[in-house]
Amino acid sequence: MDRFAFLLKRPIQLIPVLLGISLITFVLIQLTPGDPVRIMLGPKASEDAIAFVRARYGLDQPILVQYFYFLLNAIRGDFGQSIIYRSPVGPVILDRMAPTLFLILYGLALSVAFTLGLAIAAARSRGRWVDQFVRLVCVSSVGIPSYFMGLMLILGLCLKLKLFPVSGYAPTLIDNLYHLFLPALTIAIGVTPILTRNLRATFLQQMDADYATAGRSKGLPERYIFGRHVFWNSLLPTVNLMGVVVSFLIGGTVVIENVFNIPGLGQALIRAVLTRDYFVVQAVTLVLACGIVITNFIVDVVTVVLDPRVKL
Amino acid sequence: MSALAAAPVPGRLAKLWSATPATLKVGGAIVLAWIVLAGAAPLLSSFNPIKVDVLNMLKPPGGTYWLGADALGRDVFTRILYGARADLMMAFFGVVGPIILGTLIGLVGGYLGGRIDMVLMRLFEITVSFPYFVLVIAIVAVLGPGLKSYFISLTLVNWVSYARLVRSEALVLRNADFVLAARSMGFGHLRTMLFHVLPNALVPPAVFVMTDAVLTIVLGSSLGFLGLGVQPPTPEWGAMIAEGTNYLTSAWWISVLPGLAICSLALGLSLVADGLARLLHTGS
Amino acid sequence: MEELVRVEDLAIEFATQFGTVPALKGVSFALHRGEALGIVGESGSGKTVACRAILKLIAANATVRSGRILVEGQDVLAIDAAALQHFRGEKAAMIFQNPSTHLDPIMPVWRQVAEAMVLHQGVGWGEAKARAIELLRDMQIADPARRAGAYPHELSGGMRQRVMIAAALACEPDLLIADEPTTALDVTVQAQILALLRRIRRERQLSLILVSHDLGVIAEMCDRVVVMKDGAVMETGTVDQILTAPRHDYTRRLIASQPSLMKPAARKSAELAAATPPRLAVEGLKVRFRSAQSLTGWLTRRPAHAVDAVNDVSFTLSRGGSVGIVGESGSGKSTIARSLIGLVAAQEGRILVDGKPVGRLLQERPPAEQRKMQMVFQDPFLSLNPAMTVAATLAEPLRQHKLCADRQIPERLAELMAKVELPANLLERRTTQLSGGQRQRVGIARALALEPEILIADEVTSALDVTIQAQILGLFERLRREMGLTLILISHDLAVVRYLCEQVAVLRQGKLVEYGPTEQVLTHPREDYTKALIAAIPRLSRRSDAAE
Amino acid sequence: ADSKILRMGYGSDVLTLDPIKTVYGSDIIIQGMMFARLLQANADRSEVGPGLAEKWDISEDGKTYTFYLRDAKFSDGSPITAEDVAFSYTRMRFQKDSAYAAPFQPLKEAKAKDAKTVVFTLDRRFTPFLTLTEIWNTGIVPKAAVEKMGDDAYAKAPVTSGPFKFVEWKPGDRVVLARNEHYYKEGLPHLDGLEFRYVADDNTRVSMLQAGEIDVCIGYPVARQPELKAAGFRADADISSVTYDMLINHSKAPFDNLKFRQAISHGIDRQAIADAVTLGSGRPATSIFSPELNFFDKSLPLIQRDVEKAKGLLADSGVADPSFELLVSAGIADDEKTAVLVQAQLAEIGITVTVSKIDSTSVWTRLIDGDYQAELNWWYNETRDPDNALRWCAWGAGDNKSYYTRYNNEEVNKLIDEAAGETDDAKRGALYAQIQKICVDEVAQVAMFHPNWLNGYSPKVKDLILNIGLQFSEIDQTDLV
Ligand SMILES: Nc1ncnc2c1ncn2[C@@H]1O[C@H](COP(=O)(O)OP(=O)(O)OP(=O)(O)O)[C@@H](O)[C@H]1O
Ligand SMILES: Nc1ncnc2c1ncn2[C@@H]1O[C@H](COP(=O)(O)OP(=O)(O)OP(=O)(O)O)[C@@H](O)[C@H]1O
Ligand SMILES: [Mg+2]
Ligand SMILES: [Mg+2]
Repeated sequence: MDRFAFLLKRPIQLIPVLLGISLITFVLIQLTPGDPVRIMLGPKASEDAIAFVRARYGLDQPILVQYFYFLLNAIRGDFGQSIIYRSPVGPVILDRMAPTLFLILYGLALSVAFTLGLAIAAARSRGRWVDQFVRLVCVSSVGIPSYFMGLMLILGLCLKLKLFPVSGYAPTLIDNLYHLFLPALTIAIGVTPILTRNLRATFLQQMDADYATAGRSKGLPERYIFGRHVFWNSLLPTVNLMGVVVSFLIGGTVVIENVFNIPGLGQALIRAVLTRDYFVVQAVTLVLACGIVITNFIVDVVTVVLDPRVKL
Repeated sequence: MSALAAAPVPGRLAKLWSATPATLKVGGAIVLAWIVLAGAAPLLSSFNPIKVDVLNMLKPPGGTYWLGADALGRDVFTRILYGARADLMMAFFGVVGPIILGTLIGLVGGYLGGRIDMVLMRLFEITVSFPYFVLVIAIVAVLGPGLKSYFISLTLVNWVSYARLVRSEALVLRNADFVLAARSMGFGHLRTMLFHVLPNALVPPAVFVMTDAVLTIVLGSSLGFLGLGVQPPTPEWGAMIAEGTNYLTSAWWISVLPGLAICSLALGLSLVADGLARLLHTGS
Repeated sequence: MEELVRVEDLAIEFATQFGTVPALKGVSFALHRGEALGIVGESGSGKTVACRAILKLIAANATVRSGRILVEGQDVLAIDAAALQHFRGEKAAMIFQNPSTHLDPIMPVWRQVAEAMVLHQGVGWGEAKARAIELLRDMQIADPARRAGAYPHELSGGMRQRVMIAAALACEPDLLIADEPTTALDVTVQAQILALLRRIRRERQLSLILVSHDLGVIAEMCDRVVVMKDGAVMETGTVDQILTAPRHDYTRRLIASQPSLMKPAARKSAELAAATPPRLAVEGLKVRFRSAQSLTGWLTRRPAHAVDAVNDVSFTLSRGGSVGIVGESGSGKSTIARSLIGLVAAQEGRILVDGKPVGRLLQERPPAEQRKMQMVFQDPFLSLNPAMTVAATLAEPLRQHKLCADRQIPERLAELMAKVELPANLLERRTTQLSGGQRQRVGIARALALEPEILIADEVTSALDVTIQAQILGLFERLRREMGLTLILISHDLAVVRYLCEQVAVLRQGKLVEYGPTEQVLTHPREDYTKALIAAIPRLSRRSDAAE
Repeated sequence: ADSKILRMGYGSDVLTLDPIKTVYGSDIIIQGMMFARLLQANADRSEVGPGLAEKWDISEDGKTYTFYLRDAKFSDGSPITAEDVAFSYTRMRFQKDSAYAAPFQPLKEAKAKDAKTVVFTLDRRFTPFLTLTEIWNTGIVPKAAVEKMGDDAYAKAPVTSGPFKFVEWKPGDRVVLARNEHYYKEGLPHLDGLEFRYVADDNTRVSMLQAGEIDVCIGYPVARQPELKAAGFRADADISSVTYDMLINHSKAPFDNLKFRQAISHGIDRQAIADAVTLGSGRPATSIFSPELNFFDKSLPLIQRDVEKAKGLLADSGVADPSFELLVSAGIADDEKTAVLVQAQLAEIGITVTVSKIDSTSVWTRLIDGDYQAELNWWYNETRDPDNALRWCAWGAGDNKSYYTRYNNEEVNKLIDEAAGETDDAKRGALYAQIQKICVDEVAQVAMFHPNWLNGYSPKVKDLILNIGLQFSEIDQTDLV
């Protein structure tokens, strides 16, 4: 079908984006003061030792030459070495993808559940106290930093009530539903207000839409109109917003990973940036970029599936 | 049919007032209150917000220290008052750059379309996928830490939100009859874009900016470990929260109270946004 | 005859930011079983509010100040929610002006027809679907089994309106309320829908309330008429009585404004027109739209889909001359206008102004040339910048083209306002604070500000009340006579064209199927298509033939 | 019985398991538990005694050290020979990318005399050498395994000589060790294994300790001490050799001005800073290095804050614009607090301090490049011998230019060398006192206070302290009950 032609076009558009990101990242991080070799060897190492190791990693070459080699190797599937860990980039970041992915998906699942519950409750009782309460909570919770929220949850739910573990990522999926509940909850607390506001507004708008009135004029019950018409017509803006939120989450889980000590990509990225571990930064950036592109892609697919009018 | 325009000035103001949604009034009052408190801080407190006093470290709320003292014996109430200055500034300047840059890019891309839009959209995707930390570190390294770097790094990244909003409006507006009408009267693209498309594409960004302002404060404190945001000893709510986290179990007031201040500002700005949206959408 | 609906002293007001707006101020009327009642009145007179109240479709910000609505003796406004659900759909149903927005865009149409059956009559979805398809067939939708699975946007406007009627009739109500069911459709489709309504009314013994601002439609369809203005009933009576002996001034004005009843304006003789050199000549104009090729299309070497929106169109116009372009929706009328003005590029053909060819696109034309030819857009709600005041809207072209010194601008503005018969105190208003008719006149004033020699008016009156339409047609006529304006009038309403234009061009699928002096084309149409267009014009006098 | 696994949490990440390639706390701690050294310190590191070497001789001229090894095995069961010891030392001293060869400059050669005897040749008399043979980077590695695996592979899965053997390393997460069955001390260690986890956030680490997810929390915010103690955790400070100081760039104005430096030294209140930052658990600094080191000059007085004197010194200095930028690594709460205190105190004597928080790598880079005026930093010493400390912080002739301060006093340099060659404790003491006096008078760096290690231990953990040199030296004795 023609409406799904974009499925084929996307991968091609991806190439310039990934090239652009990798080039800018590479140049920027290399121009930033700080030398990974010095960090690897520590402040007590001699200049000789540093020069020796720099040459070993090819860091004595001009940046663009280095970038060229990076690209060449990347095409062959070799993303270079982590200078700080003195080992190939692959293993350093591969292990970290699962926790971050799980965390984001779990957080989103909770967010979606909360958002649907709150937005439906608010919209169905519009103007009354449930609605006002939901609005108030959504509006004022935007200002709570996630590290603060995370710490409060740990102090309250882990230490006081001993309901959840403080940290960690368990080896099995089911265990993680328990282990990662609090971090996912923290994500949800950050994301839900944004989504809920949007969804509630769309609900209210769609409840006034002409087709809803037409439904009423046919004698359809309010519940049915909401469930079969208004609900499905309201999802798209929120799905799109969710795409944006996920984009921000993908690079932004570092704070939550830190607070709950989850060995994820966000932590890996920030450490790599702080230690100027060039090739790890590069690889993580590309992984995250792919994540974002895939997210947008999924949003597009959902859009096309949800709305028969949309052509991309 | 009586002419709005011909009405005498007081009547007009009264009309404007009665046409202003209640949320806008309440929200505006909260924001205004913070502006006043920030401005009048020296009148409201006799403490110096940056004067350390080791003898009065961690004093709980009550007595001379209404809201307690922090880990360096500074009065929390005073620091919240003065902190409003930095935060209002961050909230304001943190969104000015992004909104200008984002609006322009979104406008040009959406209005002109075609190849320019293609290129801008790739730029958009690159920015969205680009790791923010790398940029912050680089900018702080070049320009030094502090608010200037903060504003610049925000501008370079946050424009995408506004570009997205404005572009989707501009995409529709560029084919709107009144825009075609402007073109058919021989107005150039620049004029059409600035005077006909732009003013009509501003509602979504104007609403979003209120949330964004709060998010910039929160971001500043979350990324304090990169040297972002105000530098010590300047009081700032986000930094106060961050400073207080170690004391959360022993001296909650250091971080919880500035947290409430941020929430109240968030509430105020959101109410303004709600009201603004209602006001602008009804189109009068 | 038994009385089905009785509205008694209904008063409804709306709470708005600017205070309360009384929409209905004590309206009373009655409908007998099997009867068709028409409601006419200018825009904003309360027609829709009154109709919706019968189904208790009352907006959240509305309060019923007084009155009762008795349907079969029961007060609709007093019944409870459960009873209301049964009343709606089973007793009475409604169809709306705009079929596009009143259908759920993301649900296949058969479901929207069937859902009322499932919920009211407890039919299973499978059976309901079969019945829905039958209903759609009954509504004369071709190939209903296949169309049933379509989404609203895949159907034409006329088909959508049929779907809505099918959905309204799904539970076989006694009463159908139709609120301007054809205003959004073009004339040929309008005629089909009206015929359909007549048929089902006959076959199903339906009682009908039909709202329209077109007296022609009412005359064709209804037995009795209610005339409304400003939330009050002006008069009520049988159609004949109202049309032949209106008691109220307002009703008389309404009747006089029907374009089919307006006397054709004075015309230049054909000889005179031929003698003067043509101001505008269009030669072999061709506009082709190519849809963007998809990757799959490109891979399979499938040629991009192309539409010839305008195909080899030629006509000429002398100074002060006027041509009307008519045709069904999508026939290419607007595209001709846009390519003349340079908003879309014509692939072939030439446009000559005073004998000299002009550029295909706006940017290829020097400003002075751009100024010469102006266009008034179809929709007054879309064609004015909502962020500007009237004064700014009108002053901007003056300033940009330096048509007068800055200090003379106020004077010019006043002149322009006077020309389109708008009070000068509207200048400071935002365009959004004007009524539709006022806006359309501002749009015209804006075009006139540039002192154009050629004016293209694209369906400028179709969104307006007949009374305002009459005013605007009068204005064009005056400008043409007094200023020698050359006019291209685009319309799907032949009555309008007949009133104003010397020549008429009939367009079908981008081709000129007929072109000549108006009288000749209207009285002796050569093409069946033209005949159909003429036949579709609702006329006050045609009530008798409609009845059989 | 349940296996006894000790779980430790630490705030920085393990980067390598090869002892010669690092100077980082995380690596040092874990490597200390994996590799045995020739000599071994006692728990508080006050003495060194036999380790892999049962006994040792020092030649008359102090240039030849002979160590006699005991029977011992690596974790793979192969014997630890003199060849391995010579290999380990040669590698540490001469391999190009050895990270901490500096203290071993006098070592010229390490040679196996026979299977159990190893001989070190020094180019001069160098008294501190003996204590250096117990620091982490002299851990003995198996020559055969290193050569077979290559450095990089070895660093990821080393064969060990200490109480624990390597099991697993997940970079950025944890290192897992298990009891080394071949450990040379019969019946030790008591523990079956050990997990060394990277927990970046201080508060999270404390919470994990409280929730029982770790048994040892290395480093906690001092504000949480009362809470930990109240909950029954062992949370008293472990004594450290840390000096917390303000590094000042002697090659840059205004710190090239002696009077200005002195004005600062007299303008700050060390006691108040120590109290405010460590909440009383640390001591104000009187000398350039920690009182825990040998030959610390106890007679040096605490410089009391004297605003008038400081103002006078400032006036005398003739510095026209008394202001400077103080660099702080962003995200370290104590540094920020100290900076604000210094800023406030110096403001009173008329010096304007601008605090700049930047990321730690940028700080290091500017420090090393000399592109800074002042910076807050801390350092610790591996042993109790001050030679190492002074070569780090006041030896202008060294690679690190007196901890990047560019302080370079020929006399001090000479005295440091002289003291290192002296064997008589009384004479060494006198030399070190002289050096300390000069460094304090000239304000080589602004030493401010000596904090201690703040570690929390679950009550189950028996016999474990972190000693002054950042080592759990008695980990083989540690038990979980
Ligand atoms: N929800 C509402 N809120 C406020 N005012 C309303 C609302 N609905 C209708 N009105 C007002 O009530 C009056 C009557 O409106 P109504 O829609 O019945 O007019 P109408 O006769 O159907 O006009 P048209 O021919 O334009 O459809 C108008 O002045 C309108 O502005
Ligand atoms: N930009 C475009 N791209 C592709 N096709 C177009 C475009 N604009 C118009 N068309 C097609 O050209 C044909 C003529 O359209 P046009 O708008 O001129 O019709 P019209 O006669 O003005 O109809 P209406 O009475 O509905 O206004 C239609 O089939 C339309 O779908
Ligand atoms: Mg209506
Ligand atoms: Mg058209």
